[in-house]
Amino acid sequence: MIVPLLAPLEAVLFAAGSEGLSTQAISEVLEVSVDTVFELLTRLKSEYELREAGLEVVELAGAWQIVTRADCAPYLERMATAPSAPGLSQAALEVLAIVAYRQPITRGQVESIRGVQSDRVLQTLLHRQLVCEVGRQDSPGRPILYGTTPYFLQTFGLSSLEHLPPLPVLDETSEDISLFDLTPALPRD
Amino acid sequence: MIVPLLAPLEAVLFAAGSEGLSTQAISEVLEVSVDTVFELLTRLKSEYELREAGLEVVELAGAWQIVTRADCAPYLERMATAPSAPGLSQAALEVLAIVAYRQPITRGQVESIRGVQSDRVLQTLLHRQLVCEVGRQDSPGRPILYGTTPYFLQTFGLSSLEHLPPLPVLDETSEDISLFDLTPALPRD
Amino acid sequence: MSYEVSLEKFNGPLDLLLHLIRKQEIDIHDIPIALVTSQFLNYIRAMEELSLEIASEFLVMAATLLAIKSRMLLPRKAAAASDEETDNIDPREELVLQLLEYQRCKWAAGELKSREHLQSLIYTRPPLDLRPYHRDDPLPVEGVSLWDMVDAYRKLLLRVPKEDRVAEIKGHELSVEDTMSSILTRLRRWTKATFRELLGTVRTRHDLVASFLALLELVKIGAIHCTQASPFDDIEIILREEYA
Repeated sequence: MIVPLLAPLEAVLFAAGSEGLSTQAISEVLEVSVDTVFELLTRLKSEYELREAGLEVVELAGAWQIVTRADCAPYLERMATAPSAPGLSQAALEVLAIVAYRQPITRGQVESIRGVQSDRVLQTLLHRQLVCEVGRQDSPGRPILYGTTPYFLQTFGLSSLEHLPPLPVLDETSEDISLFDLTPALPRD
Repeated sequence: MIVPLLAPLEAVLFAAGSEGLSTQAISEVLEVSVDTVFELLTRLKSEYELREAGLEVVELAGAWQIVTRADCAPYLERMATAPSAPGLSQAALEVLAIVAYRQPITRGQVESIRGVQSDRVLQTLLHRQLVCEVGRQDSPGRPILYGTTPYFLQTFGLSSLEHLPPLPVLDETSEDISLFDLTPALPRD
Repeated sequence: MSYEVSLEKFNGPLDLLLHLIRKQEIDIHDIPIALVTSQFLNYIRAMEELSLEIASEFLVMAATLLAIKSRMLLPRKAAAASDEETDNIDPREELVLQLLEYQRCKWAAGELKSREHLQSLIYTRPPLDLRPYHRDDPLPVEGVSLWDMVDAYRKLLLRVPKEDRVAEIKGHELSVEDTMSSILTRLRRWTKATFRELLGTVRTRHDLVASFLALLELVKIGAIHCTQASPFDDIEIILREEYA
């Protein structure tokens, strides 16, 4: 019964482009229940996989969108005219990681984990809209609390904060496992 | 032999957006002959038709592109008229301010000021008719120049662009030089 | 942030310590503090010889290491007698915890880096222009004023890193006329302001002169009047009602 809606789903996802559509929005446009939307999305996803398309259906920051498949990147690089945004420095990635896992967090707390001043790096992350102010801490001086943005989720291919890879356990007692050997096995989606 | 190139073809057509790609351009990106490109395009076209996709591959004004299929139009209409939030997001206000004060301006310039991609926000503003295309910049790629619309002036109660409030002055309390605390040398321009 | 350049890959003293520990294949829970301390100090000395600026955080860490080292030398009992709470607590414990925590942070940073790379291989396209599907008048914009837009711009400027910002405001020279209207605009919002509030944010000689002339001009046309409680006190500038 839902099959006739696969084509419209594809069309509206295509139209939404990089903006994507939330499950809720899709259900309103297609006039079907959210459950049906999930069913449709699952179908469309697997159809794309089956026919080994150059595109795939993904959920980024809570919005569904159609994107190109990673293995087509070499071709796309050839036609890309806009230089991609410069990557983040090691320091920026560190601060971002702390904010991502510990949000909401103050600059002072970030600095105490890193052991160095981090205001400049934080400023860069604010400018690149990976991080934003989310409030004030109820403590002397009412320092600003920082959190990550939806753009952060998009940039790192996450559908939500719950999909951040779990941190390795801080186990002080076990001496046999050297934490240095904790090579980050890439989590798969 | 050509089948492995179908996915890359789909990906590049998708990413090229509504500008599309000429047969020649595709042949350069995929590094195959123009004849092969035609063969590939024919295949992709018929594949889309066969699976009754919501999209189709068409040639418009010498450029190949992927578009939504005509019979999905009712859904797109619903999407277009879906009541969007009556206000404007912070990001939208920011882009609008940049366009208002810096017009005519390209998307790239907006993005370099903001430090983040702004295509969707710009699309929202276009859609809400606060911003419009005002021409093309005479530079490589001839990027679109944007400006504000009469509807923008009307919305914000301005009789003309000259009545935009003067640009806000940066007030940094921390590191800024207050002219009143200055030692003889005034800051230089 | 000169140390970020001068210390190359080390993003601070914890990073350097981790590097030293890793290089020696030392158990992080049982750091030979004397060895690590001397290596850490050697590193700082080498930097001094290269006339590189050493960030204060590195010096603080050096002091911390020396403090831990000296506490390790104290007999346990003596330490326990001096302070009950530190009984049996390894003086290195706090540092170890900090290192472990920082190590997790580095792990997460690496994780983000690889995800960033994966994501950079994925391309999207801008949303379709849906205007052709939408024949009605634009939806009215509600609850947003011109000032919200100007405020958004101000926040943007604050967010832009300083080095970029110079270009942002450069070449923006105010005329006396513009400045008059900007002062009036501000006074319409505040009714009155002090001289310092009005001119405190002026950054260039040109703008300062323009602002001062604008104030004089506004007094002359009777848009504002100025009061001063006592000599050298801040001057208060008040908008006349006719101009509100």
